[in-house]
Amino acid sequence: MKVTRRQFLKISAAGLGSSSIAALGFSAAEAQSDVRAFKLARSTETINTCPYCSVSCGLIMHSMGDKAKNNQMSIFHIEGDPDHPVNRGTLCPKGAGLVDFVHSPDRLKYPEYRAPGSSEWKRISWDEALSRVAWLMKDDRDKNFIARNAAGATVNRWTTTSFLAASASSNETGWLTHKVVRSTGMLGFDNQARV
Amino acid sequence: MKNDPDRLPRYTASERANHWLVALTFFLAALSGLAFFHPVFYPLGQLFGGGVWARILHPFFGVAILFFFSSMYLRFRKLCVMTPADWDWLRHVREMIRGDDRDMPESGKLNGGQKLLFWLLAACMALLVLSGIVIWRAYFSPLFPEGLIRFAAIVHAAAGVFMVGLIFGHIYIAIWTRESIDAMIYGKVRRAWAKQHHPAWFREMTGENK
Amino acid sequence: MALQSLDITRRSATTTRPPSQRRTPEVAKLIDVSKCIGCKACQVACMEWNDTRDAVGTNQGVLDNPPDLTENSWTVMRYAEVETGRGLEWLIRKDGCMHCTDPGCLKACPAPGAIVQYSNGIVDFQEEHCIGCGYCITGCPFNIPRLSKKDSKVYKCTLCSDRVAAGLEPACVKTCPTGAIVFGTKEDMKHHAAGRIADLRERGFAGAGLYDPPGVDGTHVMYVLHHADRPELYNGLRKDPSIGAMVGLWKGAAKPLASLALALAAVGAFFHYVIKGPNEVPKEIEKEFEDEKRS
Amino acid sequence: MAPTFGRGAMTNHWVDIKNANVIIVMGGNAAEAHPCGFKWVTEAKVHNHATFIVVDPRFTRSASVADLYAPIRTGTDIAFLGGVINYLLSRDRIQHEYVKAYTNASLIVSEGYRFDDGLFSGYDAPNRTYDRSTWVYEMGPDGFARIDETLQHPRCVLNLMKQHYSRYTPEMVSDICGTPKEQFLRICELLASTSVPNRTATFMYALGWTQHSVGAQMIRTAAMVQLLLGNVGMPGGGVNALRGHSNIQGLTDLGLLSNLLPGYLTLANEKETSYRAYLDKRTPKPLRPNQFNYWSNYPKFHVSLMKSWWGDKATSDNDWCFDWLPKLDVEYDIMRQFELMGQGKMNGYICQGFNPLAAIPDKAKLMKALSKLKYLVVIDPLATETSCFWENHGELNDVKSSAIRTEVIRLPSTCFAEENGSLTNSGRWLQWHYQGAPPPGDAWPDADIMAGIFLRLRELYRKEGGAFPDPILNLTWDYRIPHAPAPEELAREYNGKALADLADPKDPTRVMVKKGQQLDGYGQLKDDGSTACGCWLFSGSWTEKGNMMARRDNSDPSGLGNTPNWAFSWPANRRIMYNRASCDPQGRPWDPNRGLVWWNGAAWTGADVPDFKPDSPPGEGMNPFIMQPEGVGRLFALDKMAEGPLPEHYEPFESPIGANPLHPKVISNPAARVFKDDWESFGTDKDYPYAATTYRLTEHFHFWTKHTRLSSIMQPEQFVEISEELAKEKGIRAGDRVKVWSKRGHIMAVAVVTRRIKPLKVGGKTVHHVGIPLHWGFKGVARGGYLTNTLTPFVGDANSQTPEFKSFIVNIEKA
Repeated sequence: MKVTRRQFLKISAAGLGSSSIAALGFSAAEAQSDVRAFKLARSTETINTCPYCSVSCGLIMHSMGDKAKNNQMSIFHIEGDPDHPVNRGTLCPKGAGLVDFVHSPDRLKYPEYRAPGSSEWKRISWDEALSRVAWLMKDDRDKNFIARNAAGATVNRWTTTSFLAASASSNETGWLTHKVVRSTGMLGFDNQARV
Repeated sequence: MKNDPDRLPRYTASERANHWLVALTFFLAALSGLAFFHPVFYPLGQLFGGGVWARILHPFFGVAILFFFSSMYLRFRKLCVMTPADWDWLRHVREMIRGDDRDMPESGKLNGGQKLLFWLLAACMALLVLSGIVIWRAYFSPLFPEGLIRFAAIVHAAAGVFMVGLIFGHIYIAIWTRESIDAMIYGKVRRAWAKQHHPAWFREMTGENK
Repeated sequence: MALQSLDITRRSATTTRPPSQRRTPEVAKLIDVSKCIGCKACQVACMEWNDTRDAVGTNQGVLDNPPDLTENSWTVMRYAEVETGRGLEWLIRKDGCMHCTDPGCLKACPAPGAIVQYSNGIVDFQEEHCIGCGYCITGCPFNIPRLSKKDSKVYKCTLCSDRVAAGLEPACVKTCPTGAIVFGTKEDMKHHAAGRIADLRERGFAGAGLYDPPGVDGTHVMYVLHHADRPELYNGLRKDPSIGAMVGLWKGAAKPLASLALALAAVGAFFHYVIKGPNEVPKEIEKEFEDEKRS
Repeated sequence: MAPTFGRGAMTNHWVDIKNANVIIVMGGNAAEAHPCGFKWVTEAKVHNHATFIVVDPRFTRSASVADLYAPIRTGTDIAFLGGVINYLLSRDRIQHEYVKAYTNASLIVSEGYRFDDGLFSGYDAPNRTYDRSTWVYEMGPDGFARIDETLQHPRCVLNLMKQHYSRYTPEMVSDICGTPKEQFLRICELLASTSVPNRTATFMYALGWTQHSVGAQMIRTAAMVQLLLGNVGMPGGGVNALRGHSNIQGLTDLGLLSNLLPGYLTLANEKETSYRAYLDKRTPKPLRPNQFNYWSNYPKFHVSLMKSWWGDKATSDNDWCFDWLPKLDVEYDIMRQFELMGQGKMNGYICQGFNPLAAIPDKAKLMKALSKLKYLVVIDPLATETSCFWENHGELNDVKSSAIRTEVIRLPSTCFAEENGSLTNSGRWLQWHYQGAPPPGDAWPDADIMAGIFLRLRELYRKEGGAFPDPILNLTWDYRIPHAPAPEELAREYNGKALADLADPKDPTRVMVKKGQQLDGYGQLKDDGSTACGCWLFSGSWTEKGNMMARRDNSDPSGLGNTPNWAFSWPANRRIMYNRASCDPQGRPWDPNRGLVWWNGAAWTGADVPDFKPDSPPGEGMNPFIMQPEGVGRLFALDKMAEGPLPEHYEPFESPIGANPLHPKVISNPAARVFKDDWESFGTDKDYPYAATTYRLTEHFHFWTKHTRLSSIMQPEQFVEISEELAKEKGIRAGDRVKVWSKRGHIMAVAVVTRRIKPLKVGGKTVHHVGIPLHWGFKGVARGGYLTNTLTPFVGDANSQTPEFKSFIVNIEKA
């Protein structure tokens, strides 16, 4: 074994130092090293699609828990789906931060009501909220429904309430929404295709 | 012993207290500092509650030693002015180490070695304090450029280890020179001791001109 | 060492070698600056994976945000608008730990095991051993580690050692939308880089090249630069970084030598005492004073 | 694009971009807005040695990796592309065989067609509309359009184009667009290099084209360039609309628009009083012999939809409930909705996952309108500005809450992660996703909310009666849990099923689909009421084999990136539309190395589902654009565009030069709809000298991610971008706070001073741009900011009514 001068010096100094210190009664606990524990080891993986832009990157969402009855799943990490042909596991800055979207402090949690002129929200129940919406719609529809136009043609339209559909809701939601909206004769109907 | 008429007063109580406060803080600073100097000394950090505490406390020890050392500096700086005789004394110091003090020039209350030590320690302290501020990450480092921090780190390490060396020497000489510790503990020394080690001072104190 | 899931070749402030028999392939992250669009996906993925969150800051008149590396932002994009012979070029460099083969941080660190280097090349901070002295910052030739105000520990990119240990690529690599960041063995990455450099030269970037600075014995994060001859264009990337003479002096031979000197001094003093004996008041003087007393 | 090719969607798909030789990003900024799709641009560069071009007012992140960048003044893209057309035609750099066979270049246009001084024939100035009756083909005695294969006829489309675009000289382009002439010519040359059969160019655009008063025409001009170059239907070609939102494609396919029904079927106008008239208008006759003309199937699609909605109640006797659908008088697009609201003619408004207060122009106008509503219902996962429009947020939203009498109900919905369902991406793939966790608090899925409202409404009508309750009472609602329809049930419903045993058309004795079974595709739809199908385009997505949208086989046998067994792509799992055009008329691929489909002697086959009649041999003369009555790509759009059959450059309604160098009398789009009061809200270049454009940043997604911590960290605070030159002129330094205002309002933001925006020389004048990213608002975890639509004008495209967010004028000063 070839020992350079520098190594020799190091070794002798170390030897000397540590032996003298050991004599003083110290012994350093061996400093153990490890990488951070791999946090996805037993998470539940769910396939999803990024809700932002129309590239529609594939996602894998990692949830706490294993779907056991007594565990409430909570998503704690989202990364790209490597099998997805378009994004191949990549995500853009928005998509890479989706977990903070899911857990945004601005997520709505309860139906709320703001009375005319009020400056605050009031929490209400789903039944109150939906019944009120249905009543408001019916009231307006019954008052303003146009069955026939000036020329006497059947038009069966309702133009005093409009509906703006979402841009990131699923096709299934969109389909049901369209079905419901058109059944009322509503014409003011738009989505975010334009903006 | 305190009132022993045979004994000559050498250091006042406050001087002694000051010295020992410096000594104490020096030990704290040195032991904690050595922990970062080289891995072999790292376990010294255990004295202070581990590496983190050593890192936290070390600069404060530095502040403390700065405070006490400054006081000591003010007390002794006049006394430590080097004279030609002191330089002459230093030129002969080898002989004394060898155990042959016959030709040693007469020293006053403090000999040339002690005076030189004083000035070297003062210089180390200045360097340590200045460089220490630069590398004190928690408060001051962000104010300085990285190049200066690097330089300061070397200065601090070099000055620190040099100072430790000086104090090593100081302690050994104090041990080797019997009874000199008495001076710092009791403040008084035997006349014989004084005559042997500090003849000029002895004469000054006793008025003898032997 | 039962805890280690990656083999360690070097450990800070440790004078003996850790178990070093096992050889794992050296890995590297290659950042192809010519493909980078500066989207910051890597910044987000890094924070998301590592569970850090920086403060919501302010705009400082530039797109860079967070404006600098912090204990929570282990990588940031640095944008430079440079007018070259080709007109305006927007050079966007992902800054972060380079995982040097000869890491200045590790050399400078006084705390045993606070910084380790795995045999695959990753330089990792073990914050539980960190004492917060900041010496690693002083030792780093790239100005990367950042001291946390909250816990006085130093943080930087781990090259996702937890992911790599589990057989995955780092989070930033996985997320990179344009494939500007790739990961593999260092050898493969060099090969990949060579292909990219050929393409860039074909497109008129005569100075294209690989940034793998020899001053730190190479790095495990490398750049493909369109202007490898002028790395400083990329927001001050250092042309020829090295640990530096000062850190070398500070952390090289000087300290063991000084320690040795101290030890020798102690030993010398001891033998001096043993050989020469104490420096006592000589008998004649003692006698003189005794006589005086008697008289 | 639909007027040109027949369908209005991305012609190719994301992965296919890797097959391109030249890629041009214009009217978009794919690197920032669609980074993961943009990867296929870098792939093309690396693996296909593609040349990448960016044309944009700003040197964007896309430009940062481009081989060639050219600046352009916002809103002048038609001039630029018109110049490209002129270059291609005048230097004869077109794919002749393709142009002749697959476009209407050789068809002859009616004699009455004119273009003079910026106006086409038939302009009706008071109503700002055209009588489009002269924009048609000259019909021959055989009932088909007349054709001149020699391309000599002065009124054949190609010659009309030559004449029309001869005005778009490189000098004129440079003068209008501010693009340096040399750069413009280099780009022309690069595009022209793809006129050979084995090279393709692809255009990628987004809102940078759509959000102009001439947006649809910008897209059409690009489509025309691509037809001339023979790049449509080709792998690595096409005109690729990069849609904004994850499912805006799907929701448009499902017809969630004022005038549409699912699958691009349309609602009747009130003038179409009979079902027959309605169908006749929508079932065109072929304009060329032997043409396929897919819309001849319209009645099948429509009847199946009506059966899906009203089941047994829809019968041939009642015209399949034709009268149960509302009839249009005008279009009720979002801009008109707000106009009506402002006039007090709109009482109720329901916003599902939409934040119009931030997303459509002229915030002051929107605030006034919303305040006049009787009730507002907001269904959203997030606390949007719209739902909080009545809240006072200081200078960011300075309102008096007590004066706003609108009743607001806010309903929390789930987000993507908390539901099953499918989204349709820009490349027309329907992809299924799964729930990963329950929603927070008491949030409900949107479908449950819609069901909750509907069931209560139905109950009210059942109990109390009211205005025309029939369509509500009889709407099919046979979901297992009526108040919570499962996404799987809904998907099966829009795919369609057989209501009776369906016989095989080739062998009537054999039952092809049994009663109650899911349909395999829209080819099985019937107009006799024996099939129900919610959206014919999506038919085939959930068959008897199961959920085709959930397929996850990503193998790519052709190497062209088509992954035919991944999810489901409409129409009929075709990955590249008009792919018949990737072959020459004889049925051989133009580029043998990139064979997509081909004629094998008996049928069309290949790596993709042929977008063609699979058994029509090449000799039969059927043309590749099967959605068009003439079967070819339309260089001349006939009467399909509001402002003319050939795109013409019109200035934005707010122009920084206040003039149109091509025709001084007609400055802006003469057919764009402007509401009466809005004329006064437009400024002039005297008071507002700087061109402004709004845009998105890569760090953020619209107004969503300001609610997201990670995204907010990346770009925390509102800013505007200006050039170094303008900054110097105005004494603004980077990091200063500035005020930017238009005639409609002002915003305050931090100034980013950059070399990436350069002043342009336009019409002898220097035009500065002010770049305005739009992601901030008065709600969210990012720093509060002004909604940038405070600045933008309330005017939209003449065809799509997409607001002109991209071109307007402002002034700026240090705050």
